[in-house]
Amino acid sequence: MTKAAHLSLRGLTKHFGEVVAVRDLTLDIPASTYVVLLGPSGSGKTTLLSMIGGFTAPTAGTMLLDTADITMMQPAQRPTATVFQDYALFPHLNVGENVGFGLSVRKIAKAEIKRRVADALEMVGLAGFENRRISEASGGQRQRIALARALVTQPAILLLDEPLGALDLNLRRQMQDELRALQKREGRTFVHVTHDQEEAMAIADKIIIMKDGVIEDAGPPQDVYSRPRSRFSAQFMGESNIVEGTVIGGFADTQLGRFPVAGNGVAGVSIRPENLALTSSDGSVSLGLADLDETVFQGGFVRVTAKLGNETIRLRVPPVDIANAGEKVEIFLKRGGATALEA
Amino acid sequence: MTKAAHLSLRGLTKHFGEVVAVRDLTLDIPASTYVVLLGPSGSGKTTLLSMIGGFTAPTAGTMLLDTADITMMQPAQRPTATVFQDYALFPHLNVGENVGFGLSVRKIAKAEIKRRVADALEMVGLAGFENRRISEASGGQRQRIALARALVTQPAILLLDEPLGALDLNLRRQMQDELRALQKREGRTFVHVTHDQEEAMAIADKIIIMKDGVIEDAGPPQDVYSRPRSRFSAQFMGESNIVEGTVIGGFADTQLGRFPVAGNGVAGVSIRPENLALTSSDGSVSLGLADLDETVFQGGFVRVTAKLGNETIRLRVPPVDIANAGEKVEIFLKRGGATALEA
Amino acid sequence: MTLTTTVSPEKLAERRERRQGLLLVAPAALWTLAFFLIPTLAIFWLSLFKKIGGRIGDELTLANYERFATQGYFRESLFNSLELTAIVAVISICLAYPLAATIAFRVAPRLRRLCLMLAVLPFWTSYVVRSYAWLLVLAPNGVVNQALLSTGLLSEPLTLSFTKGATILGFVHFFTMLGTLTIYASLARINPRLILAARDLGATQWQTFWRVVFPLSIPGVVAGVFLIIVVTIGDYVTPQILGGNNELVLPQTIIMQIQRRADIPMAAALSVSMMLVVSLAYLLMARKLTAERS
Amino acid sequence: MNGRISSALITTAIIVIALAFIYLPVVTLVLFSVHDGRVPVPPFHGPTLEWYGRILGNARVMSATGSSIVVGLVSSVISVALALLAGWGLSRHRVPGRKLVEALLLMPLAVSYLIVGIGLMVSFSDYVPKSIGFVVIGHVVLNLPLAFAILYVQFDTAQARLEAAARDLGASEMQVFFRVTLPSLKIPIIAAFALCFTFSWDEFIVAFLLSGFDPTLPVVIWGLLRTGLDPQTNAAGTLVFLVSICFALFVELFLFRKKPND
Amino acid sequence: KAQEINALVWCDHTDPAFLEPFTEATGIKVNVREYEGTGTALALLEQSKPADWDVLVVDTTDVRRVVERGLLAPIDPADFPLDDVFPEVRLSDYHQVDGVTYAVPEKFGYNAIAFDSNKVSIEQARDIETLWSADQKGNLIIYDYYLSIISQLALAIGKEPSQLVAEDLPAIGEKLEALRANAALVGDVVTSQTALATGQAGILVGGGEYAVAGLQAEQPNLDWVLPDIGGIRWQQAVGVMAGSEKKEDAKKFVQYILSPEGQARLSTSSCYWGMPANSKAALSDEQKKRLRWDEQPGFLAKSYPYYSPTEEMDQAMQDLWAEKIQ
Ligand SMILES: Nc1ncnc2c1ncn2[C@@H]1O[C@H](COP(=O)(O)OP(=O)(O)OP(=O)(O)O)[C@@H](O)[C@H]1O
Ligand SMILES: Nc1ncnc2c1ncn2[C@@H]1O[C@H](COP(=O)(O)OP(=O)(O)OP(=O)(O)O)[C@@H](O)[C@H]1O
Ligand SMILES: [Mg+2]
Ligand SMILES: [Mg+2]
Repeated sequence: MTKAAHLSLRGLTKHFGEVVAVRDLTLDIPASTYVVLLGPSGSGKTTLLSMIGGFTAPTAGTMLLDTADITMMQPAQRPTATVFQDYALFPHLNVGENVGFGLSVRKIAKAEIKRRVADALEMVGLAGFENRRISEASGGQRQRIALARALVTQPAILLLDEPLGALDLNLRRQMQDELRALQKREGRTFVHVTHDQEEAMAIADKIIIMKDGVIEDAGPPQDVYSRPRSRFSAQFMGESNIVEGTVIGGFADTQLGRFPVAGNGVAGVSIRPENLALTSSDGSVSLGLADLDETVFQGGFVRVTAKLGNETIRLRVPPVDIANAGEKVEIFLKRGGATALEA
Repeated sequence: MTKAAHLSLRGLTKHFGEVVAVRDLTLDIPASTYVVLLGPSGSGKTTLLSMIGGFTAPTAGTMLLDTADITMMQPAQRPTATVFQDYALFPHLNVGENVGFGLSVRKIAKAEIKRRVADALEMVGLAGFENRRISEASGGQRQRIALARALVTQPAILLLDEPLGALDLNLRRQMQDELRALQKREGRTFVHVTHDQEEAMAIADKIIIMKDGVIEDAGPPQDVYSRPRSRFSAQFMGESNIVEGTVIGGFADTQLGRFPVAGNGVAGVSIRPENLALTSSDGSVSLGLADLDETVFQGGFVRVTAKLGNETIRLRVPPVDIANAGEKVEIFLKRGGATALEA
Repeated sequence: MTLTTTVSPEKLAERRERRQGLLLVAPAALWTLAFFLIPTLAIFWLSLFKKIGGRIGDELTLANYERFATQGYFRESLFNSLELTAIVAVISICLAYPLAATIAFRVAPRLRRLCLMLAVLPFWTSYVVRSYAWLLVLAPNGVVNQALLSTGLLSEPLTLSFTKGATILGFVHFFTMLGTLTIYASLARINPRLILAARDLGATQWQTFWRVVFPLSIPGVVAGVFLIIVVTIGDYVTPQILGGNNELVLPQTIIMQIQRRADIPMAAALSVSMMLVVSLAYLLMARKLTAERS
Repeated sequence: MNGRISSALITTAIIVIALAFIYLPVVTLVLFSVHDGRVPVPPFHGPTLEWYGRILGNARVMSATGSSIVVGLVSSVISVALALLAGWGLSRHRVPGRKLVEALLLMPLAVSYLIVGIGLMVSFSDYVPKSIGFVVIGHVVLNLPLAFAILYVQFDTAQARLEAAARDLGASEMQVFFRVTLPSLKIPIIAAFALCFTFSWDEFIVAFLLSGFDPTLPVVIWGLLRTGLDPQTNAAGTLVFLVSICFALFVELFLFRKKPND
Repeated sequence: KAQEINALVWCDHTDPAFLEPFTEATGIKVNVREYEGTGTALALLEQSKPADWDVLVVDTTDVRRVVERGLLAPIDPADFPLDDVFPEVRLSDYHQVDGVTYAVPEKFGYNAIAFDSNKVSIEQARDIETLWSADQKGNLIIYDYYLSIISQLALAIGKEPSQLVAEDLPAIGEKLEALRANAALVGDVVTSQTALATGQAGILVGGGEYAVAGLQAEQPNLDWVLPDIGGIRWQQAVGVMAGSEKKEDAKKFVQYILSPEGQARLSTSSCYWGMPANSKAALSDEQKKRLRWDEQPGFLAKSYPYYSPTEEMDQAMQDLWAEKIQ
């Protein structure tokens, strides 16, 4: 029904009294993109989502859908649909009535509603669940019902506020895959809020990292992970060794010595633990001998803490490497493993 | 006060009406061990912990602490202390009064209590917090207060029921390290319940995997991870490729061909995704050409799904390997990467 | 030590818990048993005797119930009570609901407690005194009539007091406050995100109200209605004062049996009939309440 | 913008009209308590404080006020104490027939005060003399289910864990109750107490049927009202209202309002 | 230790100004419990132990009922100043059973017609027919006591109240219906007063000085009158309880009530005023004027005490009342 559309946010700002929840935020979301808003608690993710959904009126700024200004539009009129963190399923309606709610308030024919509800439930793997009560559905099933309820209205943009927060790890992984597959199949734009960086990387086409109401970093997962723009982004997207120093002409001069860096920042260097190794490889650079401090077995890898000069650094190495290591180990920086930060 | 002690559970069983929450469970926990109970929801972890703590009376079985039978002992008399998932801090008492509660009900002198409370708070990094209100403490601080409150009574065994469940990822990692360090320093036995396998591996001396009220697998993290005893254990401790086939004399004959396996089970083979590679290495075995299906970037590594014959297999490879790969890739099993399962 | 015992630890612990539990519950349970259940049963028992010339007979008889069934004014009073209760319940809920909804959804959060407080404070004026105060309000030279006269809408004051309407008004006033409390409580419990979700799915304000808010507030409405029934059917003060005794209601007949005739068995029989009516209402509503909850 | 203003107007209008209706008899009552004349009927003359002086000087009213306070306090304390113990016992321990006991404890809610009063009168007057003690018994019957309903829901699993923690730390059952259960339920206990007290304070029928030579205030006011029109009754009614308001405000301001630094 | 006696009384006996002089003089403390309606008193007495009560104040009409239940003790008339009692209210038939005296009269007044002279003239008020004339529709208040109204209606059908028999009830019922058709309300004292004082209704049957005396100062248009066919007189009596263990103290209290001082205080009690039974009551001229002392001979001559029904008649009358009036 609704076609995919391009969402532009221009200078969006939201004040709550003294607090500035979102500050002069400008962002473009192309049609059919899976966008993940990632950020610590209080960074303004929910507020932003709620402005897109029309539940919160911005203090300033405009929102355009393709060319239409939707800033003042009521939630009911917007081609958006929201999946709430606690799902907000209607407890007095059964599964079918919940999913069909958005259609029945539009006075669509009973038979048509029935068909579309059945389709939507089928799509989320709950075919035939129409007559179950909500209280009989498990956490994962509720999540899917909420999804079906939102999708059945065929929104241009689906908004999801920490939709997987309440699920356990295995179910979460499974639902991540399903959400991603669904988004690709349906071709709609999904805007998904989370504070779990692994989840973000697993599903996003584009990650937006927020902090204190502003966008700290944005881009495809791989870019944001490998080439963080800022210290905050580097640390928030996973463990990182931040090394102070000066960066000139693709080389950094730091406490750990001189080594090549990628990126064009000048404010320090970020090195992911998995880009440090105990064995040399093609194009790697030795950073010198370090004292092993602690090793924690983590299944597929071992997390290692070592002292290199005055700096404590963290490495992530294959279990076999650590088995052969002594007290003193030589540390190598893999090729392209260091990124210069912009902030 | 209380010395480290050895805990033996003999044939512990707990029925709740029809449900058997714990079934004929026998387990020895040596003194000064960090034990983690790991298992899916409903597997009986909380019930087991609660029987050890004396909150739930077993239907059958006995519990011995060194040689003393503690089966019928009241929680107040047992040399155990529990850190509850929601911490169960007394909201009407301040931090110091909470920590000192266990001492003051024993009518210990005020000055002595004060000293020991200060010590306990110091130990968990909250020196000087005595007069704060509980409502002013953050999640991580509450966790530490609960810990201090339990430790101040110097229990032989500290029981922790999902103590980190409510914390966010960064704080969780930090607390894991602290718990582990604390346990080593104090030399007490910790029994820690979680359903997060990463957490279990990060802190345990010994992991107990439970399922439906029985012990499914047990041992040091590395053993449980690398040499899972059962299909369930293999899959619960992280992703695993389970391949059906017959195992004779250290070799498995499977759909993926014949390859060497470790372990002495006969009921199939488990291969961890990180033990499959796209490049050969010392002692690796080729499993043949596969079709690449999906790749998900996960920061330090890429999760790859591939079709090898009729089997869908998952791999975990360094990002650089996948960058160079075409549609068809050769898959290698690393040396010692396959384990024969007992069940 | 206890190796010889064959009883499982669980059974022992259960026995101890049961003993402690019973000990703790006993005072309240015994109190209610002794001072509520036994007296209530006593009323039932007493209703099966007949009062003859100053003495209570010692033969079991259904004579009181027979009299209840045959004497016209008893039946009429029961009918009046039921009718009154129904009217009062409907009007009170119709007034309390909008007030509760306005406070719950339209008043700024920091003013909500204040509004609610204000709305229920008069609850604590002495019940009897408040009824007389209504007489002054409704009098020919009272505020209402004076206000109507001054607008020129009326030339003669209306007869407002000592009517069935006045009785209803007195009850409605009381239950508007009470109903506002119970309905507000159930409205405040509604997850606000359910309302957002309905709006998000395209429901108009009306549709959101009728299809989401109202169904979810039914427990509060039912609780309110139940209280209204219990109190209205058991009160004789308001009909006597405000209604000018123009219509006999069931509790008045009960009090009459006591005050004029000292015929406690008959009063007991009437009380039993009253309890039956309330129990019936309770059973009907309890089903509704539990159905909503699950 | 206009929409928002008119919506605010509608809200204000609804609240104002509703409050006007709710306060109509109260304002009238207060007004005629300062009516300067023997006959408290419209039109209003005044004001005067004469009637307050009279009522405060009326020994019977004052001693009834004392009785009312005693009955209110004692019956509320008993109700809350019994309800607390019962809630504790029922939620903590596997009490046989729990549903039945719950139903029993809540049952008086469904029975009219009139019947409770008559029942007590006919079954116990041989053993209990009519007195404020008897009224206390009756009021506990009425208030116990209220207090129980309020307190029982507080004994949830979080509360159970608090107590488990205390036991685990070595507290005896007594210590658990007095050092954890009681203080951690302070607010609901006060709320239950306040509710019980206000109900007892204004209860007429049971007090009327069960009191002896020391009637409670509502019974005396009822008596005043049977004997003739008199502005004193309006003054007494207003005083009852004022006391209730002060009590409600006290509870609200000093016990429930979170202090800024809490 | 101070002596105490327990008295079951109408509210006029609860006035401290009435009780205190007795306690001061004798050291006996009187605990009073007020009631309304003889039924309540009987119910109360049935629900107590015999020794709980020492003194009972009761409608004169109901003395016989109480005596028949064995509740009152015989008293010696010589202990009381019965000779000073107005002859019309001595009514030995009512106070004696089988020639034995059980109670003495203490206070009386009239259930007559109270009216608002702005709405009905005194001539109309004196004419009993006014009560059911069509032009009084909605203007009538019926005082809520079946005995007084039925007794008044007995006069209306041409019988003295004491002569009523079961066969008269249908005729009484017709009159009750006629009253009901005109009535705005059936009220207790305060509701009736409120209706009169606010102008809601203009004529109160069963009313009298107790209903309008307090209002007259501010609303002189309110007055009361005995109908030409005669009115009804209420009378209170007082006696000593048969179960009392303090009969001497109880007797002292009854003597105080009948004494000139006690009579004066009782008749002007804060709860309601009424004529003292004792013609020697120590009242001031001002008080006598308010009680219309000088007009009493005329009133007494024209008034009759309530009908005193048997148990069956009582029930029949109450049923009739409930049927027709409520
Ligand atoms: N209704 C409101 N009133 C006042 N302040 C608010 C309101 N909603 C949000 N805030 C404030 O705005 C800031 C951003 O809040 P928001 O809920 O958008 O954060 P978030 O990123 O969703 O956090 P979380 O991960 O905890 O959900 C916070 O400081 C919050 O306290
Ligand atoms: N008090 C109880 N009454 C009835 N059944 C219970 C009770 N406690 C636990 N059970 C049941 O016993 C089984 C084990 O529960 P338990 O709480 O020990 O699991 P768990 O491993 O701690 O799960 P989770 O990870 O969800 O906390 C479950 O099936 C549960 O439903
Ligand atoms: Mg949020
Ligand atoms: Mg658990």
